Amino acid sequence: MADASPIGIFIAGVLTLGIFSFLYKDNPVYKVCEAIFIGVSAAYWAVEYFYSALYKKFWLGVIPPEGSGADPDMWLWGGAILGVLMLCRMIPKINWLSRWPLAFIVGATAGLYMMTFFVSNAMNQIASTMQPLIQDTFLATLGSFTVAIGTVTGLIYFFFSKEHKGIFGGAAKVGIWFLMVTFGASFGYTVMSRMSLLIGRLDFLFSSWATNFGQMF
Amino acid sequence: MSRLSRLSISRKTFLTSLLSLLVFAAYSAPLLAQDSDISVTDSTSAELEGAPAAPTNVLAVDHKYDIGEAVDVSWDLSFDDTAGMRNVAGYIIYRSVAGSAEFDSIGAVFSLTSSFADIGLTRGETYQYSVSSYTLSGQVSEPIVSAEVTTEREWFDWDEVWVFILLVLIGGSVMYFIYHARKGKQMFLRKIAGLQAVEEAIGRATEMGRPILFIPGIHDMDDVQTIAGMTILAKVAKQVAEYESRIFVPTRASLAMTAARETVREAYMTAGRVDAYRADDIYYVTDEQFGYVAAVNGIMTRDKPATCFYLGAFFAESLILAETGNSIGAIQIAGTAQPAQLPFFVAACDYTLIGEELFAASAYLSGEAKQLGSLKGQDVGKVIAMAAVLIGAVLATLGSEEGMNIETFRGAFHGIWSVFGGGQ
Amino acid sequence: MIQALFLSPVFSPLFSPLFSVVSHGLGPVFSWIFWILFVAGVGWVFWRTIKGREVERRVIFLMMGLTVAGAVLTGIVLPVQETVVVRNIFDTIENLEEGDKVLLSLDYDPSGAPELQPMAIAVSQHCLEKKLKICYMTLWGTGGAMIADVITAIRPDFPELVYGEDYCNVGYRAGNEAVLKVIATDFRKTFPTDVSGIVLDSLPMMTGVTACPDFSYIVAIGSGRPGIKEWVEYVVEPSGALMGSGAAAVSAPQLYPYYPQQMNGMMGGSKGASEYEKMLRRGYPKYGEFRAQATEIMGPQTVAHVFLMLLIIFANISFFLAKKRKGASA
Amino acid sequence: MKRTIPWIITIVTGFVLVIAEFVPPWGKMREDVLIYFQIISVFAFFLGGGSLLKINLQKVFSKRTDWEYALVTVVGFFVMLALGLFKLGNPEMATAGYAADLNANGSWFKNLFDAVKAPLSASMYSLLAFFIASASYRAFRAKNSDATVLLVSAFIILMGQTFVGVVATGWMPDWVSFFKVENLSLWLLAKANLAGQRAILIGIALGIVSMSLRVILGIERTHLSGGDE
Repeated sequence: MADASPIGIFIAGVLTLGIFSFLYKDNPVYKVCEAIFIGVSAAYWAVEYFYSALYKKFWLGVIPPEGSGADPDMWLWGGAILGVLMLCRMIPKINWLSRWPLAFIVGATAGLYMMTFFVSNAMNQIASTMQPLIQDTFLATLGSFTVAIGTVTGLIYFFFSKEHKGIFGGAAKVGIWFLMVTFGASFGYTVMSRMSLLIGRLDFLFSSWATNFGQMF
Repeated sequence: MSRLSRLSISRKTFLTSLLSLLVFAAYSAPLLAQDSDISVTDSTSAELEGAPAAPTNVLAVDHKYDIGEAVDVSWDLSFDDTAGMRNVAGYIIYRSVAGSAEFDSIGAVFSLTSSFADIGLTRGETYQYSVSSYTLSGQVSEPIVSAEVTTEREWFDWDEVWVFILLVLIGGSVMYFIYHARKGKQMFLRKIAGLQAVEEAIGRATEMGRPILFIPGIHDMDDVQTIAGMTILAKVAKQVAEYESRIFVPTRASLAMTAARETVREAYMTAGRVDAYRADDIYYVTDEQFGYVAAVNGIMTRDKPATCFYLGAFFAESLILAETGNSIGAIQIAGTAQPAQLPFFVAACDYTLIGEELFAASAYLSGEAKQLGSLKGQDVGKVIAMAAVLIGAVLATLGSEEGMNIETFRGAFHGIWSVFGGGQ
Repeated sequence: MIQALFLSPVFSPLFSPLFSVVSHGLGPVFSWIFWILFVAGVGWVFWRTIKGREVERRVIFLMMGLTVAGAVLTGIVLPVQETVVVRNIFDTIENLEEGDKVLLSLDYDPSGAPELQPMAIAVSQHCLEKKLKICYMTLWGTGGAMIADVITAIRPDFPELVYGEDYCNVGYRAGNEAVLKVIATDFRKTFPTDVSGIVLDSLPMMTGVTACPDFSYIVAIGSGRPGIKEWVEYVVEPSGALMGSGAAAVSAPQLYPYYPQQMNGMMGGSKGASEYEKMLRRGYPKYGEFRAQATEIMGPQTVAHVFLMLLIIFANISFFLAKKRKGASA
Repeated sequence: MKRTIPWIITIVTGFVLVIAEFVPPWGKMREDVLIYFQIISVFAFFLGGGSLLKINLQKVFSKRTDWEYALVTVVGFFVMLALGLFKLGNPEMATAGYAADLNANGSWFKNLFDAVKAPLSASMYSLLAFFIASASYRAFRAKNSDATVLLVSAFIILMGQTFVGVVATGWMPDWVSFFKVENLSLWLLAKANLAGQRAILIGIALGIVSMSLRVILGIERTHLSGGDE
């Protein structure tokens, strides 16, 4: 945003302060910011989707520009037909037709996700756990045992059809501790990320915005 | 930046690219000029003074497990393409359709590269390839010709056979338990606190005369977590309808809004209160992640829902939502399969469904024998996974002494395979 | 940056007594005021705690804001520890040869920028110092602006760069992971042209690039989905390309499982970025401290972390005091 | 009929896409479906955007509480929509026409993005810094064993993230160097955290397989039946 106009910077700063004011309590300034945000961003994405999906993907796909050498992709019409069916919702008589694209998407998502997650989450994660337990150093050995035990006990915690009692219950307890370590670690590691954002904002307010403010008046 | 300076930059970009185009054309002209007249029998190029040594051992094989549109060409590097020599700038790959002696150049790669994937071929056609090395000054070696290769289409990807077997095992056990779940026969299920609290939370909102807020995540219907959220929404909305309470469902995606309306309407109908259904309580806000969050924060502070559900895919907003919800004293039940966000929900919400529990929730809430049966199938999957982890680790430990390198799942399974006497 | 604040016509008279010290790093007067405020605030929270009263969240918000704002304004710089995970990326780039190509994917938006932009800039600078060729791309609609900002930031140091020869920008294509699936084997199918419509074949540096593995190194910098995880799944795993990554701190723990097999290094959050900057500075002394964006924010980071740790300690003290009181009364 | 056809569509699409993973000639379908989805969601925006406008305009015309803000939303929406659709002020329009880069520097769309959407987004995001503080204060208390483990793990990582941890445990002799914060936090992230992540990821995959099967088999179809027959 190095080359943003002074007015742009001024507005950006005011909006930033408006959002921060929510921390104290809900107030008219925040409400205005929220309203602008909703309107502008909804339209932003509408335009972005319009050009990237409808124009670039669909239109240029079925009617390739001359000289690009690409063949028209007739399959894309399928998407457009489903899209039009979606609009049938607005016509009460045939609004049940809009369930077809919905059914398509739900089925497709279920099928796609099932495979993607099965391969990337289950298979790959199991595979990466298959490391030699005995390593060169004591610490490395401890580490690989930790990973194997943590993975197995964690899975035991997720068991639905067996009561967490006795040895099984003990293992499940160890499992939930592993999950808690994971959560704690993620939380702690994330703090830095969140602080950076605030630091970024404050830096903007103190430098670009304040300078700009000074120049405007 | 003003419009004027922007224009001057684009002109500069244009000129630069034009210039570089010319340079490129001039540089590659000697190479391209030879394309048309290079044929197998033409060995004059080898006699060119200073022509580099040709690559050796040119192989062309049909690309495995594809639709018959690709051939993998590989070769051993030219002698002149080794450390110290390095006057080979790269390789040119030529192709001829079977029977024809006309080899057309189809691509070039840099030095020290010994393979090329030719894609976009015709299935069932026979091709022949040849490879030459070339130098920066434009000398091209004699082309070395490969054997003929015919592209084939395979109908099963044998690289994926282990995925297939495991999927059949786990999917099969889920289906087995779905269809063998007998009605009336009570299956044991451990308690999930978050789900037991659902009814109470809805009841509380009704007593307080305040609405319920349901966020089905911030992804669209192309995320299975959103679908999981919708299946839970169905159960929640039904109870809301029975209790004559009110539910708000703001969504970040238009499709999700449509699906949520269908879901809630159906739930109200099942509860026999279709007249109480208000489509406008389920609405699209904006596709912008934080715009959506700003709006939901506003809804929370103004409408003060007594119960908030966050079930679906969540990202950074998880904590903003949960902390704002906490500040208005709402009971909060969250669930997501985004590992990065679970810590925040665990910290800030009353109940959190962790990963798998989110997908099990609608089965739990429905109480139907078939749905619950699928959970038992999942447990079988867990047993398989645990066994694979343990056996795999043990095998890897035993194998590591012989220098067996187990890096991928397939590798591991081939390891098991070899232990049992197969393969190797 | 901070200098600018005090140079502005309105503020300079106000702050002129402070200006001279603040603008030269750690201004004694200003930072003393800040530290006194910080310690007083923490002390007050502590006092409330042992008195057995919960601290209201708005007080915590205010303290947090003051802490970070104070640390930003005083510009404290604190030491950074280097780690192997970041070192690996630096060494990989250091060991590439002149003319090798690097693909830099910036998959984030302005909200991820404070953490990730410094990484993109530092890696770009390093590549250009090594005379490597950079191709920028993004999977995020909002990433185009990020690329533009990075290029704007590095251009002044490398006035001799020629677009298309030394670097290029192929921009954004919609399709999320579908884009990755395709470019893993066929780069041009998705990116037939660069961002402004110039055919890729006419960019000299892109000759010979047909698929992702044709780049000697890929650095994916991202903050969400699609991002590093998708790069690993759809590009590295099928094609075996060599990749390093830069992740927002929030997603870094989830990505550790991919290190070191699928990606040979990772910069996690501002800390990772500041480590990279430190290595870059050591290797190329011309990058003085004033350019180190991530290092600059590590000071405020540390103060904020300390504050957070104090909060957690106070919370537990008050919890145990309450429990004890309850036990005594029961 | 009204119920059966959607159900068949779900079954067929679901199964075909599962099988497509193993059948190379069907592989392209998996990519096509993603494009289909994008096209459908553009059409769906007419419904979503329509609902947004309808609700806000109703508020404005009936002068309900906060109608002024609803008006702001509507105006903002149309302004941004017009700037974007017609690519107003876009310097590339002259040469490229409507194929111009939407976010070209200098276009009014990009300007509004920079001045309004980007800062709002970043500010909203940065609120997290405050909320993370209030959440830590409230949630990280050693109420029971689970909470204690959570608290300790978070605390160690927090220390490891800054030089504070290094200073705090720098006195330790080498034979207990494992317990130095920088080593401990790296171990937590690389081992214990990894184990927990894996258990969660494997569980999620199983949950998704099971739920997808329920959806594809039509046992779970509350989400698309709502109809009047």
